[in-house]
Amino acid sequence: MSINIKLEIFEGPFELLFHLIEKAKVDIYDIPIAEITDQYIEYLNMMKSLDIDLASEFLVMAATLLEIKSKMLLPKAPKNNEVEEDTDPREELVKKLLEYKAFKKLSLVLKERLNINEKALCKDSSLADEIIDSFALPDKLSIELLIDKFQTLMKRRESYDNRNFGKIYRDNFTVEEKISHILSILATADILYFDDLLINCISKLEAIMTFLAILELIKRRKIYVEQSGNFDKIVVRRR
Amino acid sequence: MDIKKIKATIECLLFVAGDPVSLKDLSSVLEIDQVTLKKIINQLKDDYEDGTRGIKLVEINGSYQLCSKPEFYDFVEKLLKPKAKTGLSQASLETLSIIAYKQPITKSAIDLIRGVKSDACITRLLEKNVIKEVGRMDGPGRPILYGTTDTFLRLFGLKSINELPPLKDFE
Amino acid sequence: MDIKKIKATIECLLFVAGDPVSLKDLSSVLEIDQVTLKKIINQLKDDYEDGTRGIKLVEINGSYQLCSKPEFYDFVEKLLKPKAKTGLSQASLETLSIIAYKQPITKSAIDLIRGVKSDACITRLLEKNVIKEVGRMDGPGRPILYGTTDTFLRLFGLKSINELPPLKDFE
Repeated sequence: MSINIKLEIFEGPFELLFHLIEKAKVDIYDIPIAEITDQYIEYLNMMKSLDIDLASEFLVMAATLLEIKSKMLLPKAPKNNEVEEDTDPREELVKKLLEYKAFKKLSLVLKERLNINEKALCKDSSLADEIIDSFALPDKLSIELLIDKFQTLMKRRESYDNRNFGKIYRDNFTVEEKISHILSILATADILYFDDLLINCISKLEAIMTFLAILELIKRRKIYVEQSGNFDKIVVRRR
Repeated sequence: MDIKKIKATIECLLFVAGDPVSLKDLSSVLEIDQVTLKKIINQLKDDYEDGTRGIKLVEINGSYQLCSKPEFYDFVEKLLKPKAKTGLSQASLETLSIIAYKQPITKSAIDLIRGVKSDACITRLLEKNVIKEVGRMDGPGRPILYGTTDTFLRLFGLKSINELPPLKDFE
Repeated sequence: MDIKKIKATIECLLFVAGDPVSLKDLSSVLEIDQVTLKKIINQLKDDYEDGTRGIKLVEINGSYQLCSKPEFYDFVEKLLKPKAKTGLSQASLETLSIIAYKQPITKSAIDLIRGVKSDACITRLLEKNVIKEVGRMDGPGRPILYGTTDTFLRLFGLKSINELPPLKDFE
């Protein structure tokens, strides 16, 4: 008997089986297993003769089909216990085929949905970016602002320093020291005023170290600085 | 705030955001409780169904987003030539539908249902961001478990995974 | 095409475009002469003045664009301000995470995953120096490949890219 199928490449053994079952116009619950197995193997041989590589799954299915075929040829074993139900050897295969078929149908429904919905386009959200930009005080800008403010404060300090001429100060402040100082204040207080921090410094060097510490903390993203209005106090907060 | 103004504000917010905005965020910005707000959003959704509107309001996993109506896609394509097509093969769609229904699921469980190896399909679906790794199964080898993403919901026009038609209907 | 459908199409086109679209382009896409189209657009402009609308149609130098109504700005600010800490919108963060996980990756691959054009986000991320060009892909057009920078690692407190949490931890 010759089978009459076009040379089709099947994705997997289930697809091939469906094709054969449809071709034979038989009920999936009552597959003529001998006939379908022969056609299945014939197809594999044809592919082999054409030097087409077949995935190992095709061979596994061939073995399964042959096993079912042989089971169906065997005379039914006499019932000797109740556990051994009279099961159809095709049952497991049919169950799998039906499950696969359900998903196959479903995927067609999904495909339709995809064809429609992938044409619904969202908007480019650059607008949100622009707005966010407008109120995010970028670190670069705030640093310029800080430097400006620092310079004004230093000028004020200079006059203050002159009045205290003659005093001896501790002169060995480090940035790291100032960093832990600022962080220790912010560990208990929610906010800290930039002005107060600098005005309370005893020497110019200490003020510079404090300022550098603030810049470093901004860079490390430990703090952020903000100013609500043009002439408002600059507030330092923990991030 | 009257209902007209609330609707206008929601439209404005969703327009500006571009991305999906959660009911929670809308509720706290508008200072309207989620239940009331949800009713208004549903009304607004209907408003967009009017024939003079070219956009619509979609819900994805409790978030809302404006998007263009698909029926005008041909014009959009003519004007902007966007790259909208997902280009999933039948095999990939099959794999995707198995994952959608059986998630979380391992590769070998998918292979078993399809009767064929699904490695290439899974890679492709991951690339398209329609599925993701959702964890690992206990047991030998701790195989990866796959599930669907919000992108999946959006592309297939689903509010949530529960909106998928029951598998029974296809048996 | 009736006037309702024309209005809907214009809304759809302007929504997806984002940027201003010229009367000339609209006219050729819709196949309607500029004089008639201009009349319809002016009608549409009036439609947006309705109190339930949060967006409006503005004309700039013979081009048209949708934009949000300024009276709702306070709400917009309330919605977006919390996101200002990173200085990146949700969209940019999304783009960034795709690049972080899938690098090296091309713009069109990112677009495909996000389902929306990512040009603006990529420009922004490049400006912020969190991503960079890492090379070009072989093949037609030799598209640019993007990857993350050291600034990215520092910003997100990572020693190396291998320290990124596994994808499943998200969502």
